[in-house]
Amino acid sequence: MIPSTDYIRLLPELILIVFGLLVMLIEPLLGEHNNRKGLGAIALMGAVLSILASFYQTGYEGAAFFDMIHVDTFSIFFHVLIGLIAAVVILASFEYLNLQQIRYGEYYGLILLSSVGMMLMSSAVELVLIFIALEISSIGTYILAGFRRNAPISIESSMKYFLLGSFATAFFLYGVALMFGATGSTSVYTIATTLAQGATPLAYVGIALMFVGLGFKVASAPFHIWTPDVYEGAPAPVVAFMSTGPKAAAFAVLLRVLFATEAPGWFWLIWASAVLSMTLGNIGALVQNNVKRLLAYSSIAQAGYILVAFAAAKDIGISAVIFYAAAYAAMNVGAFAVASHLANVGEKYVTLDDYAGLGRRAPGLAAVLTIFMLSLIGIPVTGGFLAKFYVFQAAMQSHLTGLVIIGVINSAVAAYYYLRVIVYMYMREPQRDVPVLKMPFALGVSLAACLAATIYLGVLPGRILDYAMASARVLVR
Amino acid sequence: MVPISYYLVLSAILFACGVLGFLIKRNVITIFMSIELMLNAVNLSFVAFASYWQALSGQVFVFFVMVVAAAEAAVGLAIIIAVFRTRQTLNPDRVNLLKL
Amino acid sequence: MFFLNHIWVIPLMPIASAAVMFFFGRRLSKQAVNAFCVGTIVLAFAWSCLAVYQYSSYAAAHDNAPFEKVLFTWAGSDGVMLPTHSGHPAPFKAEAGFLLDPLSAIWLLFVTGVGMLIHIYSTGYMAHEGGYYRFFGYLNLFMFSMLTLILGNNYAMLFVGWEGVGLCSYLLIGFYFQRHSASTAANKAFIVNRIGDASFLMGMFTIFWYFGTYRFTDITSVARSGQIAIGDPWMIAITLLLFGGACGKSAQLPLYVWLPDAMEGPTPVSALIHAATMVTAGVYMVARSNALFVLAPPSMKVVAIVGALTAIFAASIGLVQNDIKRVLAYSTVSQLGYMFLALGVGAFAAGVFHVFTHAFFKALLFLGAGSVIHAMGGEQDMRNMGALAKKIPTTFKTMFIATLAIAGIPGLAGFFSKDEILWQTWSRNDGAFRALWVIGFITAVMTSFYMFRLIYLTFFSQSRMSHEAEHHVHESPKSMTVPLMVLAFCSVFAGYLGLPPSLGGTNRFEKFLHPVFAAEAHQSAEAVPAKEEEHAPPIEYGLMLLSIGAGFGGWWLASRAYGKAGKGYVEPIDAAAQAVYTTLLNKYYVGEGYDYLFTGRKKLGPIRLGAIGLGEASWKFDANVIDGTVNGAGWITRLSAAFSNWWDKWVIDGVLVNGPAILAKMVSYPVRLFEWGLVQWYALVMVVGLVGFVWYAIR
Amino acid sequence: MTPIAPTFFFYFLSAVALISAILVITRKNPVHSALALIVTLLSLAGLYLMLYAPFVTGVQVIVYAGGIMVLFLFVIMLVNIERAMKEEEFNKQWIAGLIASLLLGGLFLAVYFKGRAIFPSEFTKIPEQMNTQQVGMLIFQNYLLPFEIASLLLLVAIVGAVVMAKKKLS
Repeated sequence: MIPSTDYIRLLPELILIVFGLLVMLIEPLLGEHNNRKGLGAIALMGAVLSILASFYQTGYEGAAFFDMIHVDTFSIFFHVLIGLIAAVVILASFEYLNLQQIRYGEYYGLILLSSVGMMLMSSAVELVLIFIALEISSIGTYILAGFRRNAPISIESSMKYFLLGSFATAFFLYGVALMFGATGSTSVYTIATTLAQGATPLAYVGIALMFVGLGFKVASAPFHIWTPDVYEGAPAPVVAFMSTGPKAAAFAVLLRVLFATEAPGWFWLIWASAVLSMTLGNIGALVQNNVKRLLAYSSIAQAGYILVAFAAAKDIGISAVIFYAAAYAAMNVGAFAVASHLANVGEKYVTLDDYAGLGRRAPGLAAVLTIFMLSLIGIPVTGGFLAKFYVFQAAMQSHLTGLVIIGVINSAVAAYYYLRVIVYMYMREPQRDVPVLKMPFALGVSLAACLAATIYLGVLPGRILDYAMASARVLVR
Repeated sequence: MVPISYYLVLSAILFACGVLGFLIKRNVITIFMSIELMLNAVNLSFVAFASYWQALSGQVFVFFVMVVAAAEAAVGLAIIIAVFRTRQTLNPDRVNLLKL
Repeated sequence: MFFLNHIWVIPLMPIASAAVMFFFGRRLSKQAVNAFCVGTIVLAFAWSCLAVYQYSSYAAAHDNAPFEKVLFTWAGSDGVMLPTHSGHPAPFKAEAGFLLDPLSAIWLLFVTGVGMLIHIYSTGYMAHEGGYYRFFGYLNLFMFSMLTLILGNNYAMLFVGWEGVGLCSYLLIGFYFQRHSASTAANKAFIVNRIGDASFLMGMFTIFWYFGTYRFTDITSVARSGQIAIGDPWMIAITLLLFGGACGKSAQLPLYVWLPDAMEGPTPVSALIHAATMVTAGVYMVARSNALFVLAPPSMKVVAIVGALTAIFAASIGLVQNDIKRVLAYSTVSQLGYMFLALGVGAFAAGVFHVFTHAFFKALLFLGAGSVIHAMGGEQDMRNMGALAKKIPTTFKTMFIATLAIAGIPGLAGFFSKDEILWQTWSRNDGAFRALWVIGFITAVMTSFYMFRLIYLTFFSQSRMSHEAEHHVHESPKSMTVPLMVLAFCSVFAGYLGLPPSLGGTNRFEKFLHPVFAAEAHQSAEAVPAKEEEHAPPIEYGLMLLSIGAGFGGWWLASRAYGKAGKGYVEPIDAAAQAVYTTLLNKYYVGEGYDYLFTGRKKLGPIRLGAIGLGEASWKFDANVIDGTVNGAGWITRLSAAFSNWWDKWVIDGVLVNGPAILAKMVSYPVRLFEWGLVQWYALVMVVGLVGFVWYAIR
Repeated sequence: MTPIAPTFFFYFLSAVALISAILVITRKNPVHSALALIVTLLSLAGLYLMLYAPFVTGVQVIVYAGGIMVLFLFVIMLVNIERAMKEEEFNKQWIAGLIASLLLGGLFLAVYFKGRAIFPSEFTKIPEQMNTQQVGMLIFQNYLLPFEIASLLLLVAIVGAVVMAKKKLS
């Protein structure tokens, strides 16, 4: 019936599902007050194995399960990326959960299972599957956002995320319906062949509506406004997860839907969304005092930079998106991991004032955060610099001078608020006594991983870029 | 025989009703019902298009939308209960510790 | 050829020692820090000398070709092809590659040389400061970035160094972060530099779009192949964007504002970064892009005019400043203006020559000033100094030599380079350039005046110190004075490398640089009226005499005004025209203007403009209006209340007074309407955005 | 089973669906809204039948009207709606909300209006006898993967619901 290679093409997801179920099964056996590090270790093992499985897939590219998924360099790249994000976030959560008295092993299970959704998003070529995968990742993150059960803001962020998320999903669905109406199919490649014969107004509107759903996930303006609230309220490691994983996956879907279907009429939508995201994100962040909120606005702006690459010419633009997604994941997960450690019990210390004088109280942590901030600004020899560099060069090469000018000015403005974090850490006296906990080993490992990735992408990006280019070629064919 | 566009128009109006409900109601549960209304409007479109294209995949999609709706309902109602426990209110305007 | 082939080791050494400082510095003794940090720079200097020596034989064997060494492909790869202007796709890549030619050789030598001296000096100057290892770590990081900047073989590498030096300058200006002004100054430097960087980046993107490569040698060969018409609009765009970047880094109008504030950093830093090396990066970049600039005569004019205006503008401010370091800071801005003037008139070699000589005497002046400050126990105000010549003789003698050099007294380095620039400007033989010459000449008088003012107020005249201070004064340790003497030696004799033919020299300096700027001679001959035929010695000697007169004239004026200055001496400019004096003392109020308009650090009446204003306004709106009324009146009521409030306050009250404020408010208005915490409001915003999207889609 | 008087039934069912949909968003008492929503769902089920989709009709009635709406009613009973009843019915942005949704609905209608050329007034029927079998074949063959993954979705939802609704730890 179904050839066994099909299962290999689904292997990373299967591994994650098995380990996710394992975590859920063991969870009830643990006592109420035991810590959940063991479960974390199991989850970590699952994530690592699924990364290995993704690498293993290189020999087995092709379609599987009646053309539901397509394993190609593109999907493998995102599988590895999402697996890495999940692994690093799990590592960063070990101590965090203990500290915040969160004793639900489901946390790890949900991270693994929503990663399944994200991975499927990157390999699915059928809108049905994309939709279900999107929902798995969304529902997982809705719950994760509310995991600090005794903090009202956490539940609130969960509720806001949930309501607006399902609202956006409804629009996405309506878009899919219109696309189906325009082409009579929900398969990306069939849609492409139908659209090639001429597009109808239905298709245009369908694309616009689908962009709403995906734009919501990537936090691009004007569908970004949930971001600051949700990021502020959700537990910091969860924010690290949901500001990168679903974003990368949604960008993957967006790439597939926009480029593989050669859908018409989205250029100016993306253009406008990119400009709005960059500008609103950066202006919003200028006066933020809450670090999580500041990073939330920053992630809106970063989504804007990625959208600039969408507007650029095909293969270059796509590879720039892919590279940026990787660099962004490295630096953003790192930044939020640091924030999660500094936040301490009950996430009490999350304002810039609490970061004052960190340069002396915790020099190592401050140095690491500084590097992530520099990367977010786009200072050379960090991944953030090269990512921006590629994006803007790609846009320049596609005659998007206006977009490049706006982007470059925006990134100059953005330096101000990232720098504020550094200024507070090194050049301000602490206002009150803020305890900094000893760095736990697991978090250290995860920070080191993010740091290494950030620097690696900034110094030796050649291989990743080649890979991104190969993936882009798969997509545009 | 009723033309297919009639169904689509009905679906659009129902969808707009759902949007309106989401935007203006003051009770989280009703807001959530509005989302269900929107999903149903989409389903109607799907079924209409499916019979226009004679493609059953549209009907299959509807089936999956219902699965998703069920899942969302379970999670959403649980979140609503959690919110109600901490705030003793169903009015989303009163749930705004997070802002600025 | 060992040293030349391993030229990449030069930047590697300081970064290695910087890494050691950051990871283990805390546990190292001061001696160990010295050994590491100073040792690596000494090694780097030696290596540079040997590499340049080997390059000279390499150049002789290879027809003066530049030496290139590519380590690996850094940014991009061969597989990524981008379309370009010409229609041929080009691989998007920038290598980690190094380039040594006469231009970078000169920079390499003086950066490592002056850097080495300043490192040695710092061991004495910073001996009693906290964060010793941190300071040297930053300093070495800076050396790494600067060396990457000058040795990189493409624009991307140059940009790495470019951002790196900006970052280090930020860290070092803010070194005394306990002082609020230091962290403000650091921030200012970084942000202003970022504005320049944005322009530079745009230029870089455009270069790649046009040429399909970032590599200097490739770009130069295309630019000199004659395929590109002179005055090509692309070239003008590229060069203007690049010059915008140079304005930021090299502190030209209107982006010079950060440099005087940068004096908040430790004095060796001011000497190394904000006088001798980093600020000349802009000059280096423009000189490096000379092949592009000669293709864009209008840009050249812009460079020359901005340079000349900066020169006189900064010099005039320098006339009245009282802080010893600030005088030197404005002097630096002014001298950088000279350099750009030279580049702008096409006298690239002269500009580079001035960079070279300036590095020595300006570093010397700063280090001397540091020595004075050290002796005075931290006092920087010249009004509280005086009659120090006897007490700190070495400092005095070396600083005096540097002053003679910068003032253009014949026989010292500054005279030759400055005279060369003025002569080249004059010989452009064009009315506009004659006007620039006049500006340059007046600036020369001013330079001489403010420098001798500094000397008189500090070393001669009457002592205006308090008794404790007078008691405290002492000569600096050997580690500080020896570098001073070495630099003094260079300040005297560096000029003879570029002795012009008219004075019996052969201008070896220009000859050395000839391969870099070679093709310029005939191309700029077409672009701008020729200069060679104009080379009539009588005029040259006449002009030379005039500039000698300028040097001595300034000296004479300063000695008259300040020779006997006692407590409460009178500033002659203040006495003559008080309004001018206050304006100058307040630096033409430019900083204040910027603060009002762009940063919003200062309020205009009750209103705050600019970036901070924008943010603060939205914050306030959210906090006051929205917060207070969430559960009260409805949102339309809220909005209308807010709106009428806003209308009364800003439009009715302010329309006559604060025009720009209204603009800023209007801009910030939509932004701050967003996040007020209500789910359904968020949904409404999404729907409105969606309506726009759908509207577009069905159009 | 060819529908009798399709035009009449279409208008009748649409009217019921629309009126009850409006009731959903105008009733203050969530119980009334939920009941109205059930009516909408049932009339939609009728429309599905007219579009020759008996399988979807069945699922609509059983899963939606039967399952999901019962869940809604449970939750309404669980929380205290007394207080909610005292609140105003609509929030303060109702005018803007109304305008926005009218605009949106209008735009959607405009889409169909512009694109009506592609929709002929007549269209051939799908042979309805085999509908359920064919849908079943599709689900268990071509759509096997989404079907199995949907079970994962439900699992996540169940786990999530349990976690969120659990009593909080002291």
